[in-house]
Amino acid sequence: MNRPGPFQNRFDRLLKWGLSLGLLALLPACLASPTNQVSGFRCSGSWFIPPSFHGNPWSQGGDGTHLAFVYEPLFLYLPDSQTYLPQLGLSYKISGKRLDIKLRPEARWHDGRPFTSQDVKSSFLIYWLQGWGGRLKKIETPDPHTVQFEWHEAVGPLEIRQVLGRRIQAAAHLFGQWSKPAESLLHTAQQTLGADRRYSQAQQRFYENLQLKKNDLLQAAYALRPPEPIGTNAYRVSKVTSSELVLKRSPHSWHKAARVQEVRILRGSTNDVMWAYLLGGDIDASHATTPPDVAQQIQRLNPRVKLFHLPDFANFGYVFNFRKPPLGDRVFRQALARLLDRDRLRMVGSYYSLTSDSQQLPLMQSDASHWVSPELKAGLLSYHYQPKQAFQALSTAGYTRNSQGQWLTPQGQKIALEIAVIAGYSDWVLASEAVAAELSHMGIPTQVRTYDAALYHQLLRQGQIDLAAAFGFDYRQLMHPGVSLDRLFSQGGYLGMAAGLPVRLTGRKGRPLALQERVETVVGSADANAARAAAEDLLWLANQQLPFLAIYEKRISVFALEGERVRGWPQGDDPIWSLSSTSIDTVYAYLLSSGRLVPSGPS
Amino acid sequence: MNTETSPPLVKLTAVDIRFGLADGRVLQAGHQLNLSIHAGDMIAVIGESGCGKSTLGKVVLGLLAPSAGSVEIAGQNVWARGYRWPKAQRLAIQAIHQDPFSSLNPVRTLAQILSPGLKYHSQTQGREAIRLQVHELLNAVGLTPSERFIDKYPFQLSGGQKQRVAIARATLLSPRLIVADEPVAAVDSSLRLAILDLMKGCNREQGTAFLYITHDLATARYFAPEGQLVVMYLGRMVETGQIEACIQRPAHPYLQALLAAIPGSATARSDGELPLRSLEMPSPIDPPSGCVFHPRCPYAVLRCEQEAPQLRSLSPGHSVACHLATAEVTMEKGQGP
Amino acid sequence: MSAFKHSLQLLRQNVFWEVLRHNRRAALGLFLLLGFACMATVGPLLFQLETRSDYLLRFQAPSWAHWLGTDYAGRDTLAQLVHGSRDIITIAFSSALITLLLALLVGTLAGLLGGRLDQWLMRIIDIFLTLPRFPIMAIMAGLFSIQDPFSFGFVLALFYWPGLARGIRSQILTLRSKDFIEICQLMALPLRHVIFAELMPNIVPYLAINFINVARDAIVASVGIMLLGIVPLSASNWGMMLNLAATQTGAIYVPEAYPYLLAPIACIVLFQFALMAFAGGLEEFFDPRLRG
Amino acid sequence: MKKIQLTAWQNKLLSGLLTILAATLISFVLIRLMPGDFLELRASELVQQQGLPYATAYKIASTQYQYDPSVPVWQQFFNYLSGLLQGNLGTSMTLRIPVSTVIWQALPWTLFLSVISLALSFSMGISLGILAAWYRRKRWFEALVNGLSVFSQAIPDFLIGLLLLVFLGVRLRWFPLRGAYDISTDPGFNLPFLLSALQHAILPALAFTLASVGGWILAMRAAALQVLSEDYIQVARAKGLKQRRIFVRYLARNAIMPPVNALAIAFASMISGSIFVEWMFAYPGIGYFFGYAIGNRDFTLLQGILLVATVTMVLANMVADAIATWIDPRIDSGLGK
Repeated sequence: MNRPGPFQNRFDRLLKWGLSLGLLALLPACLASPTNQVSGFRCSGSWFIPPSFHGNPWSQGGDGTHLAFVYEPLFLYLPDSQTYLPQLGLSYKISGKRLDIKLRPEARWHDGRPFTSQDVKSSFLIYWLQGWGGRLKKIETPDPHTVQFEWHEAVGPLEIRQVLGRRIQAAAHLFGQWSKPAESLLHTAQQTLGADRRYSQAQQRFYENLQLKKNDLLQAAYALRPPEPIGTNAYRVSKVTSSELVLKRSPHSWHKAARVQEVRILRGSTNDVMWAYLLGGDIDASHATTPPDVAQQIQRLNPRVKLFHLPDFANFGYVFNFRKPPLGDRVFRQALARLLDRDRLRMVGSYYSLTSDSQQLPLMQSDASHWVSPELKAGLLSYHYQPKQAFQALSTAGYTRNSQGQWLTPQGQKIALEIAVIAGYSDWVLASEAVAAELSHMGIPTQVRTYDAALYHQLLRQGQIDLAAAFGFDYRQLMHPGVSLDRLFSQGGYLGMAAGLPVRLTGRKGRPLALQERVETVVGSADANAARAAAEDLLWLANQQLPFLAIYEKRISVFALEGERVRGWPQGDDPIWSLSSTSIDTVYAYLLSSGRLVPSGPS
Repeated sequence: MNTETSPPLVKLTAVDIRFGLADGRVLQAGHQLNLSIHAGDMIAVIGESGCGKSTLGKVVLGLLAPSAGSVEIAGQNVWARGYRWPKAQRLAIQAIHQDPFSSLNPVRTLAQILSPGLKYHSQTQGREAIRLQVHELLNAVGLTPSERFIDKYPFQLSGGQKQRVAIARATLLSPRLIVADEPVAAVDSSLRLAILDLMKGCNREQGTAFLYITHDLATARYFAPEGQLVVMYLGRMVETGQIEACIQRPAHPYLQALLAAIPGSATARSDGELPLRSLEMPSPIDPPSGCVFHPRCPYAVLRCEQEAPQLRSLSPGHSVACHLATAEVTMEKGQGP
Repeated sequence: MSAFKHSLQLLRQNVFWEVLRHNRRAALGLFLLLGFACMATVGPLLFQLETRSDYLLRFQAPSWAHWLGTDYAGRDTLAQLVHGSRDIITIAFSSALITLLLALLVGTLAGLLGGRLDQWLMRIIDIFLTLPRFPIMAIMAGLFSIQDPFSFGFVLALFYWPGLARGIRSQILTLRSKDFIEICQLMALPLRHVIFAELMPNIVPYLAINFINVARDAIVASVGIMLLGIVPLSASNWGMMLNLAATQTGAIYVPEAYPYLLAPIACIVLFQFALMAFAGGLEEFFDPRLRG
Repeated sequence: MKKIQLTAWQNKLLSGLLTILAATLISFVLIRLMPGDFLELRASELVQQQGLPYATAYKIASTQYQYDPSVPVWQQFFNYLSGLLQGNLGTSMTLRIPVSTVIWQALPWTLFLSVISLALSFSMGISLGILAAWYRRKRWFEALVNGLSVFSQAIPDFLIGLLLLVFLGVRLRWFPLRGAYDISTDPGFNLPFLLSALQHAILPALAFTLASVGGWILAMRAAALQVLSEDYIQVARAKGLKQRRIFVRYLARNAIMPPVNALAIAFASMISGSIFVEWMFAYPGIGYFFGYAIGNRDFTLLQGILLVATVTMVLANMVADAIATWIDPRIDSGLGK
């Protein structure tokens, strides 16, 4: 049959033209390559989607990755060298209950106004409204470049570190109308509540009332919408869209050395998105938990990528819910710890991390020697991978196995566990899958359930989980084990609440231990020895009771692109990397503003 | 066969049928219908499509309740409140439909189509016995050899064969009346006579009465040469009478027009044109005033527009609803009454 | 019930093999479906699920030991695929079955009874059909915090029944106006005969096709929702395998991981194809007119 | 009492509004029944940050977000409705900006993607479909089209997206992997930005296109085969009309109507069906924000997105009805039954 093809008439011409035009339109799109790759530094991060984004750093819409490039603290703490890098502050002096800080005179706000002690005071009063500084007495500003903090009693290093390390975000000329009433509120509060730790009923009522008043002030301060971008650091916000946030060099900043003119932050949250950016050479720095083969592929496809493995100052593991039998049984928890080969789990979840030590202390391993005395160490239990002994311990405690090999409680109930994980935290999910597989293999059928964050926190608080994946210690920003002990042992502590720990537990010397009081001593005491003794008590307890089973101490992989847009990345062992204890963005911000990272133009 | 002593099988008295439409208007499908069907009767109902003849069939079958008037079956008003229809009487009236695609379940084999009636209502019980009887039935309606047909599906049969199945099903419980609604309209004309013969045989051998509904006067004449004719127009009976008498002496102009369309009939016109003023049938929703036929009637006078004619007797057994028709005047070609 | 009898009868008449003999595609579909059924039932006995992870064996290329290579934690991909088939098949068939039952009930009631009830049911169905399906499914998945494939199937079924019920209703309405139903009335045949012997066999082909369509839709929706990571369902099924491969382990960046990434995709596509192909044969099987 | 008579379209509009209202109520209740609570999330943050007792933190969070969960759901619903009547979709609970703003920002991207992919898949589908019907005796062509449509129907859009991402994105590096445009361009009406937007849209649009082209092919082929079997095609052939004239005047024009009719619904379902693909490509459209809203339990945003999807669906149904009536006036959508 020989039909003339239908492509010969008006209808078909229309179709033909339509299709060819469509293809033609697609062609340049295929050819179009990212054209403008000039100055600037790019990293990934998150912020609020405009127009909910605003320039008030205190309330939610102003929060985001960009803050590290826009604001700075008085000092940056370097855990590696245990030193402070002066930023807005020049020097500080601790004398008893007082802390005196000298400020950098050449520091300026975004608009060129000089940076003064009023700004520091204003910022910390807002922090106080937010709940910081429970035992603070007053903040004084004898002159524009000096600020004095005074507490009811001598405070520990943790409090000092908070003052020195928090970002100064409340310019007095913008936030003064709320920080001034806050100051008078602080005054009344310290007169009424005084130095007491235990409140009378009247004081308790006053305290709750105070909280509401503080909240009112805070809400008013949150409502401020600054007319222009503010900040003291080298960059200021210039453009915000839902997919990118652009920062430009701030003209009045005291960071004269900063040479990179522009910082672009791309929205990126999950690992796979960041890998995609890296592969495309779209960003200069990214951190993502990455297995070695993916890292290799990325480096193969883009040879300019440098890879650094940095401590993340947090460990990952599982909190046990004491309310759920048999997890309430110490023997069972200890057996679980010995059933899991944490080294193998670590490789699956986060290859470059460090396997958690066998003592299961809520401390960084590098920090352990500082907090654990030899005599404490001698009394600690060890949780090596030793399944045989674990099985034996279970049998001794009355646990049995049925014909299918499933473990039964001494009461004869079948044991089956569930691990709750936040969806989207991929290394948590992967490690948990591996844990579940391992436990199931050992005769304890275990399933992983992923919940989104909203539901996860609710379940955790209500104690509805068996095992919940979480960060055990989280040193971020303060570099002190008090933080993690507080999370674990104090009343209302996040992990302790999830575990359902009792208020008192039997301590090292066979005496009941008041957990709250011990935590407060670790966190607040200026007496280093007292703090250490209290810490030892709690560390011992963590080791014995095992409310939290740590799998690995997290390290993040930072991929940096050398020579694409910027150059000058420090060596891997440079202590400056340990600024990442605050946040990895702080490292980038410091390297840029101090002029260590420079544009990679023709040199 | 008419026996004056026993009540008629079906008796319609002054039956009106109206349907309410969604928009509130009323469609009148039947008006002042009177009809008695006795055992063994052969009655042909004729009319254009939409004239209400199928509706009449449904009323006779007892499927449709009249809006006014009474329907008596075996002397009982079946739509009286609280009346429960005895099964034997219900089964005494069966139907043959026009469209075998709709009347035969397409996914059932002939055996499956024919056996449920036997299974539920006859003495024949047991799978084998029923199947045997289905064979007999198929043979009886001429689907031989029955082995070739019994497990076939309707779509595997021709139109005529399908109607044979329909006849087999209608006769299977030996009813006393079968309403056959255009049973040969969908059948090839070459096969029509055979189907009609089959039904006639039924009447002859078992005395089954037939209400034969059609638009085709020729088949009506063939089917019931001795029977009664009912001519319907727009829901009204316009002429009834012995079929040959009616054809020889059509009294109503409508019947005259119908006859005019048949070549060789008494009133056939040589030019083939229908002696009508208009070819369009008025809507039954809003029927014309007076005599509903007047807009198309070539003889209409003023009275026809104002006054509706009643069915009146012209001669014994021959009635007509026309103001102008008289018994004496025999219609001649092209001549008015 | 009678539809079941009806099918048995057809099977007795060897109609099934007739259909398969000349409909090659349906035969292939059936073959694949049987393969998947074996995979879900017998498969787990043949392929031991090596649960323990060994990082050193991560993303191995296919070999004699591991026919489809290994996953991100060095476990056999094939074994996971085999064990994971069970959940998907359960979800697909439980949702299709529940949908069918619900729709049949509602559609038949609405079609047969008509009147007010019909109007109300249709209104409700209209509303259901207007709800954006995937978003509401995602919300429902969160709402029920689904723990097992059956309840997953149930949640999906909640969204599939209205469409099918409406279809069944209109089928019933069409059938109800057919003359053979009138004949049944004239023959004073009991209602159960009318419904189960006259009506149902007519809509069985429609039901069969829609059973398969719902099953196919359910697979797509469930895999999609798992890929989004909304459902806290455990990892041993194709959807979760894909979730892990595509978004959490970097498998899309590592060529060695392609067998692991592509295996569940291939299985889903094949399963979908098998269902589609078999549906054609099933329709023929139930509808004598198509066999003619 | 006089019954108010509505025209068909008024009736449609009214029932559309009622449907939207009911659908809104259902989704409202469903959303609020979801476990997990953004106040919970915020309160736990406050507990950790400020060391407040949980109850106080919850109260503070509640005032911050201006959401009081203790208000009964029906009351919340009526508040929401009264807002809606004033054209106010409410304020996003977590983003603290009007929901309408978020939707206006996301909608263009989704529309962009939908229009591109619908145009591609529709034009490809109908061309291939009609050619497949026209050249149905060419084996290789039929096999090709068959293969494409089977593949297209067997694979869901997000899996195609994944495959495209892996092979065209990661392996060949022809296309960018994520996002909607290159960040070094300046969003606005300028060539680099438009080009980069187009470039970023190719993979997701291709995913939609390949997944839906099979449906169009089948629909068009079925419609074309239907048309080819009609009498007028035979007549046209018998008259000896040129093949291409038959193809265009008779086949294409008539066969394209059913697919065109399905276009509106296809478009509407893309608005809410784009979640998976948008998420896969981190494409900032409606689906992406839906993912955000569900993860953060942003009730008002969720509600707003669902409302948009519902309204689109109702509108699309009306458009489809209108097109159907326009094509074939016999379908009077007002007088059902």
